[in-house]
Amino acid sequence: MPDLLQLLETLLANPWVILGIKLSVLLILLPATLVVGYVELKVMAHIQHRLGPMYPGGFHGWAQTLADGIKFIQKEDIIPRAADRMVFAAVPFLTMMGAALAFVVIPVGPQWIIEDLEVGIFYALAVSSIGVIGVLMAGWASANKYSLVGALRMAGQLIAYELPLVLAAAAVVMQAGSMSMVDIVESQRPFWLFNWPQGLSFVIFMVAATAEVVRPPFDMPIAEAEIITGAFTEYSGMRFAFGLFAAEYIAFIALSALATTLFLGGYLPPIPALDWEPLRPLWFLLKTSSILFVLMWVRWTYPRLREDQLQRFAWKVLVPLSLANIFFVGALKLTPII
Amino acid sequence: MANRKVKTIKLPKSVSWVLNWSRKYSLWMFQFGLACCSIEFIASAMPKHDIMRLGVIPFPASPRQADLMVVAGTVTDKMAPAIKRVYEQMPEPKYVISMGSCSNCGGPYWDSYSVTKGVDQILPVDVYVPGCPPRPEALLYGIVRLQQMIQGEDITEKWRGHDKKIPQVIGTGRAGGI
Amino acid sequence: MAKIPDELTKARVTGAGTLRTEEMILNVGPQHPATHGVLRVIVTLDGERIVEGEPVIGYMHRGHEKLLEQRDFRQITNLLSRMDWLSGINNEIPASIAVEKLMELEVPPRAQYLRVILAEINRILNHLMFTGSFGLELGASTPVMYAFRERELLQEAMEMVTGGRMHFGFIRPGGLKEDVPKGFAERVLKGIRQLIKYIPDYENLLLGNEIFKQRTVDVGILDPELALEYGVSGPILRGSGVPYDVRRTDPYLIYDEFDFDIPVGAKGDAFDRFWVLIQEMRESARIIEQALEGLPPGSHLGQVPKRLTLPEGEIYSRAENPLGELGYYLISNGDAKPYRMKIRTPSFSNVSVAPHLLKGIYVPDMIAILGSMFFVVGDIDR
Amino acid sequence: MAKTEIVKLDIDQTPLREIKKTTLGTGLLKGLQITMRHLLSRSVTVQYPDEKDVLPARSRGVIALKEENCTVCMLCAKECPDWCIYIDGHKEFRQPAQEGKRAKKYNVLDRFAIDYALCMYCGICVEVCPYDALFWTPEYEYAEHDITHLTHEMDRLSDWMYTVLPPDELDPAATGPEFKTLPQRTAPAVATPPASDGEQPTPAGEVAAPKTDQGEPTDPAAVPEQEAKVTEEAAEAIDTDVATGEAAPQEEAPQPKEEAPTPSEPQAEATAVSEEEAEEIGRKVYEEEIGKGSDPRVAEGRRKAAVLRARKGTRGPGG
Amino acid sequence: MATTKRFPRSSERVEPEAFSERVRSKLGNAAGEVQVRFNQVIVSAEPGRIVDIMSTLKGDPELRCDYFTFLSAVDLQEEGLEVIAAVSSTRFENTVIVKVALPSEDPSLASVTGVYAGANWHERECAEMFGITFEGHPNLVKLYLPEDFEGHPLLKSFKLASRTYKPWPGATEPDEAAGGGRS
Repeated sequence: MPDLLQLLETLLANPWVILGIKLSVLLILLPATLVVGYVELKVMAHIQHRLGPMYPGGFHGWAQTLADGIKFIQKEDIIPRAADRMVFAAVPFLTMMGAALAFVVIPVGPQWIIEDLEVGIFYALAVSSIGVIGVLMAGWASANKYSLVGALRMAGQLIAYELPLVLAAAAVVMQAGSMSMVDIVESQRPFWLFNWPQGLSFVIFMVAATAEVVRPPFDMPIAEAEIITGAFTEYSGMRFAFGLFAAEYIAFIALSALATTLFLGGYLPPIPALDWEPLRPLWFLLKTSSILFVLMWVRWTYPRLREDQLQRFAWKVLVPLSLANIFFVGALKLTPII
Repeated sequence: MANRKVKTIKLPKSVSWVLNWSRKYSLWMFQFGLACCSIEFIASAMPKHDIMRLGVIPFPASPRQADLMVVAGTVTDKMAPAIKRVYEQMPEPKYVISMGSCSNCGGPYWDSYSVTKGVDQILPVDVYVPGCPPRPEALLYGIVRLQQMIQGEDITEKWRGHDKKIPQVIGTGRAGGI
Repeated sequence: MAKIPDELTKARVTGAGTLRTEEMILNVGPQHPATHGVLRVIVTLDGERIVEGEPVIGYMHRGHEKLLEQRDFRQITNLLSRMDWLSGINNEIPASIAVEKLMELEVPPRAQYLRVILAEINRILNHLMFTGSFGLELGASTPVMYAFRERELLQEAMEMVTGGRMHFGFIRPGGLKEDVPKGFAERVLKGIRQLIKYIPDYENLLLGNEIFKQRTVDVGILDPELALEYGVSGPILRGSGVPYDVRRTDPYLIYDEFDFDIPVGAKGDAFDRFWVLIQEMRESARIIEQALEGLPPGSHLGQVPKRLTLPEGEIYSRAENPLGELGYYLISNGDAKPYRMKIRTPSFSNVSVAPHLLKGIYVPDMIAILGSMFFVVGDIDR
Repeated sequence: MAKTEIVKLDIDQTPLREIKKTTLGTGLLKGLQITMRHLLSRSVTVQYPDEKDVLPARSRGVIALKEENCTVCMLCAKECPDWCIYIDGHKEFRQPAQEGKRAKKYNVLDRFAIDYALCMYCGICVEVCPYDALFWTPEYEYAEHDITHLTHEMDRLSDWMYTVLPPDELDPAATGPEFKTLPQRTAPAVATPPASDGEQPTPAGEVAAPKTDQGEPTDPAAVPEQEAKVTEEAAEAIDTDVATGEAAPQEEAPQPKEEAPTPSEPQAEATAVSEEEAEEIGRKVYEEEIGKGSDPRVAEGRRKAAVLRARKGTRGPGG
Repeated sequence: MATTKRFPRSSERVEPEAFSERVRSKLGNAAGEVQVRFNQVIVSAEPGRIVDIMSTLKGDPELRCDYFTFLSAVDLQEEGLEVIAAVSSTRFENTVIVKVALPSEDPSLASVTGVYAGANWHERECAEMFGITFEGHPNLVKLYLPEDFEGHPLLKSFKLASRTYKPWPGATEPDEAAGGGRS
C-alpha cells in the first residue's frame, strides 16, 4: 500500500499534473453552455410572446440543449473536398480554448480561483483574442465565398472592439492599482454599488463585450440574412456544435464574468452585512446571470448594424470615449476620492 | 447514404432509445419555403402555433446544420436541381417532410408545363402533409408523426444504407413525455 | 442552372494603380433566407461594394396564363389566389369584375360592401407579413412574431367566412359564394382593434429605432420618374412621392363611398416605403370600420345565369392589390373558358427596377433594399 | 422629350418628418420597454398536441361523403379542376310500384375516391353537388408516410361524416337572392334527401323536430330559441367531443366515435300536419338550401316537395 | 391618426372621350382607328409605327402617359399574333392600349425599351412565350423558362402534356349515363 501513497505524492508534486487538475476545472463550462443555451431559448420565446421548448424532457423542455448536444454527435462529419483538412479540423479547438482560458483568473470566491496571477486582467483579455485566429482559419479553410467574407468581417470587428475593451479595463486597473483580479474585487470592497467613477467604463465595456461576442446589434459576421453563418457555413455535426455554438456561449459567459468582476464587485455582497463565506459564489452567479439576461434582452430587440456603421461606431465613438474616460479616472486618481 | 459497411453490432436497447430521443427532440428545421405553403410554414414557428415547443428549432441558416428539410411549395423544373443540391449538403441522418399538394404531387399545377409533379421524384420523402396550404397544426401533426417514426428507428439500420422501412410506430400516447 | 450572361462572368480588373483587385461574382439565392422564396440575384462584388446586381427570376414560374385557358371561371378564381399568395381575395376581385363588366351583371350592394371588407382585411394581412419580414431581414426577429400574432386573429375571421386561411375562392362573378355567418362583424372588429392597439409597438420597435434609421434612411432612393417608367406601383411608388392609387384614380368596387387617405412618402428611400406600408394598415382599418357600419341587408349574389358563358369581347380590369396595381386583360370568344387572360402583376414591374437600385451599395444594403421592395415571388413569376 | 414632372399633391408629411428625426437613444429604450412588456405578459400559444382550437364549421379540412345521397351523376368529378375524384358506378333495376309499370333504373355507387395529395381544397365539388352528398369537415390530422394512403376510399370518406359540423347561422341581415317570379311547373319528384335537412347526425342523440341550422330572420320567437338551444347544445357536444376525443393523435384517421348513433336520419313525424305548418316547413327547407348556396331552382323544387310531403304526412322516399 | 389631408383626385382629370380626341389629334395618321371601351382608349397601329406612337404618348405635354402598365401578346391562330401594350397617365388618370397585328410566321417588332425602359422584362417574356423577336432589345434572353426548354408555351399550338395523358375521371360514366353529360 505505501508505494501507492508515495506514487500519489510524486504525481502531485509534478507541475504538469497540477496543471492538468486545474485545467480540468474548466470542464464545468460545457454543462454551463447547455444551461445558458436553454435559458436563452426560453427568454427569446417569452420575449416573442410564445412558449419555447416544452416537450423535450417533459417539464418545460429542460433537456432541449442536451438533446441538441447528443444529436450533434450522431451527425455525419462533412469536410468539403476543396477545404484545407488540417486547418478545417483544428478550428473548434482554438475557438473553444480561446474563450475558456479566460476563466483561469476569474475569482468565484477569494480562495475559489484557479490561479490568482498578478497579471490577471491582462492575461484574460490577451487569451480571449485567440478566437479571432480560429475564425480566420475557419473562413479560409472552408473554401466558400460566404465564409471568406464572414471571416474577414469577424476579424475586422473583433480587432476594432478589442481596443475599447482593453481601455475600459485599464481604467479599472488604474483605480484598483493592481492587475490581479482578487485585488480588483477587494478594491471595490465597501460599496461596489456606488462605484460611480467606473460608470462610463462599465457602459463602454458592455457595448464592446457584445461586439466581441458577436451578438446583435453587432452580429454582422454571422448574419443569417446576408452571408449564412459567416465563417462557419461549412461546419456541421460536432465541429459546428463546439466551434460556433459552444465557443460562442463560453465567450459569452466569460465576458459577463469579467464584467462582473471588474465592475460589479465579483463575489462581494450588495450590503457588507451579508458577507458570509459560503454565500460568495452565489453573489457572483447572481450578478453574472443578470448581465447575461440583459445581453439576451438586447439581442432580441434590435436590428443589426451595417458593417461600416459598426466600424465607424467603434473607431469614432468608443475609442475616443474610452480615452477620455481614462483621462477622467486618472485625474480623479490624484484627488482623494479614489 | 453512407456506403461505409457498419459492422453488424447490435446497439443495446437503452442506448438506441437515447439516441433516438435526442434526434427526435432536436430537429433543426431547414427553411425551404418556396410558395404559399412557406407562409403557413413560417406561421407554424410563430407565437400561436410555436413549433419550437416540439423541440424543432426553426430556421438554422445553413443546410449544413439542419437535419429536417420541409419542402413547402411548388417545385418547378428550374428549381429542382437547386433542391437536390441543398438536400445533398445536409449531413446524414436527415428527414424530409413534403408539405402541401404542390410538393406532394403537383397539386393545382398538375397540368403545368414547368412544374415537377411531386418532390418525391428527386428526394426520399418521410411524411406527406396534405392540404393546400395545410394548416400550421397539420404541419405540427406531420412533425409529431415524424417524431414517432424516429423514436421507433434503429440508427445502425440507417447507417447500413437500407432503404427506408417504416418501423411499427412506438410512441407514448401523448406526443410529450420523456 | 441558368447560364450567367457572359459579360458578367469576365471579372473586370479594377483598383487604383498599385492595388490590383479583382471582382468576385456572388450568387445570392435562389434559396436564401432573405429573399422571399426563390429570387436569385447575381451580384458582382468589388470588396464589400456591389458593382452590379441582376435579379434572375423564373424559379417559381408555374405558367398561370396557359392554365387559365383550360379552366372555367369558378376554377379560375381559385387558381388566381395562388399567384400573390399573401392577398387571395384581391387577386380574385378584378377577375370577377372583368366578367361582370363583360356580361353587364349587376352586383347587389351587400356583396359590394362585403367584397371591400374582405379585400381590406387581406391588405392588412399582406402588410403585416411585410412588416415582420422587413424587420427579419435587418436582424430584428421579434416584430415578425408580433405581426403574426395579429395575422392569426384576422385569419380566423377569414376562415369563419370562407373556410380557408390563405386561399379563399370566395368571390364569384355576380357577388360572393355564400353569405357571412353570424358574429362576423364582432370577430373582425376584435382583430382590427387589436391591430390598432399594437401598431404603435411596430412604430416604436422599428421606425423609431436609431439602428433601423441608420440602416434605412437614404438607402435605395427610387427616383419617381424612373419608377413610373418601369411601371412600379403600390406602396413603393407612393413611397417615392407619387400619389397613384387605383382605388382613387380608377375606382372599381365602391371605394369612392369611403373616406380614407393615401399615405405618400417624401424621399423614396427604404424608410419611406416602410412608413407608407404601416400607415396603409391604419387606412385599411378605417375603411373596414366604415364598411361594417354601413353594411346593408340584402342578398350575396345577383342574378347570375346557371351556365356562365361570356360574350365576345376584351377588357382590361385593374385593382389596387396590396403590392401595387394588378390587372387582367381578358379576351373571350363566347366560350365558358377565357380565350386569353394576360395577368399584369405588380411585383413583376416592381422588381424589374431593382438593378438601378443595387448599383454601388454594400451587400447588407442590398438585403435592406430588396426587403423594402415588398415583392412576392409567385407574383413575379406567375 | 419633355421631362414629365410628377403630379405633386400637397399632402403634409409632418408625421413622416417627425418620426424620421434622429433621436439619440430614446428609440432604443422604447424598444427595450416593449420587449420587456411582452416578456412579462402571458404567451398566446395554443399547445397543439394537447389543446386544440375549435374550428369554424366552414373550415375546409377534409371532404366527407354521404353515400346514400350520391346518385353517381359525376358532376363533382367533371367540375374538379385537379381531376382528383375517381367514381365508378353501375345500374340496377328497382321493382316497379305496380306490376304493369316499367322497372325503374337507379345508380349504385361502387367506388368514390378523392386523392388528397392532388386535391387543391377549392370546394367546387361540395358546392356543385346537386344531392348534397359532399360536406366539409374541419379535420386536418391525416398526414401519411406513404402517398398512396392519401387517396381516401369510400369507407374512409364516410368515416369523416361523423366529424361534420352543423353549418353556422347566417347573419340576420342576409336574405337569399331574390328572384323574378319563376314559371310555376310541377316539382320534379327528385330523389331529395329526407325531410329533415342538414342531416348531420347530431351526437347529442335523436332530435324529433326537424333540426334546422339557418337562423330564420322572420320566425316567431318560439322556434329560434328552441333551435338555438339545439345548435349550441350540438356545438357544445362537438367541443367537448373534439377537445377530449382527440387528445392522443392516433395512427390512422380518428375512429368513428362510439357514442355517435348510427347515421339514420331523424324520422319526420308520420301524422298529417296543418296547412300553414306545411308551408312554414317548406319555407324553412328553402332557406336552408340557399344557405348551403345550392342553385335557386333546386331549392324551389325542394321546397315544393317538402310542402307536399308535409301535407300528406308521408316519410321521405329514401331508405 | 395620420393627419395627411384627404387625398383629392388629380386636379387635371380628363374624361376618356376627351382624352381619346386628344390622342387622335396628336397621333394623326400614325394610328389606325381610336375607340373608347370600358373608359379606356384603344388605339390600333401598324408594326412599323409603334416606337414613335409610344414616344408621342410619353413625351407630348398634353398626353403625358408616363406610367408603363404592361406589354403582352395574343395568339389569334388564323389572324396571326397581336401585341398589346398599355400605358397610362398619372396626371390625366387615363389609360391608352396600343394594339399591333403581326403575321404568325417569324413575327418581329421594334423594341420600345428606348422609350420605356420598363418594357425590358415584358418584351423578354413575350419573346419567350410567343416567339416574337424584338429588334433593338438590350439582351433578349429567356426570362422564365430554363435554357433547355423548346417551344413557346402560350401559343395555341402548344398542348399541355398532362391533360392528354391522364384519362379524364369525369368521362368514365356508368354504363348508361343517368342524365349526365350536361356539363
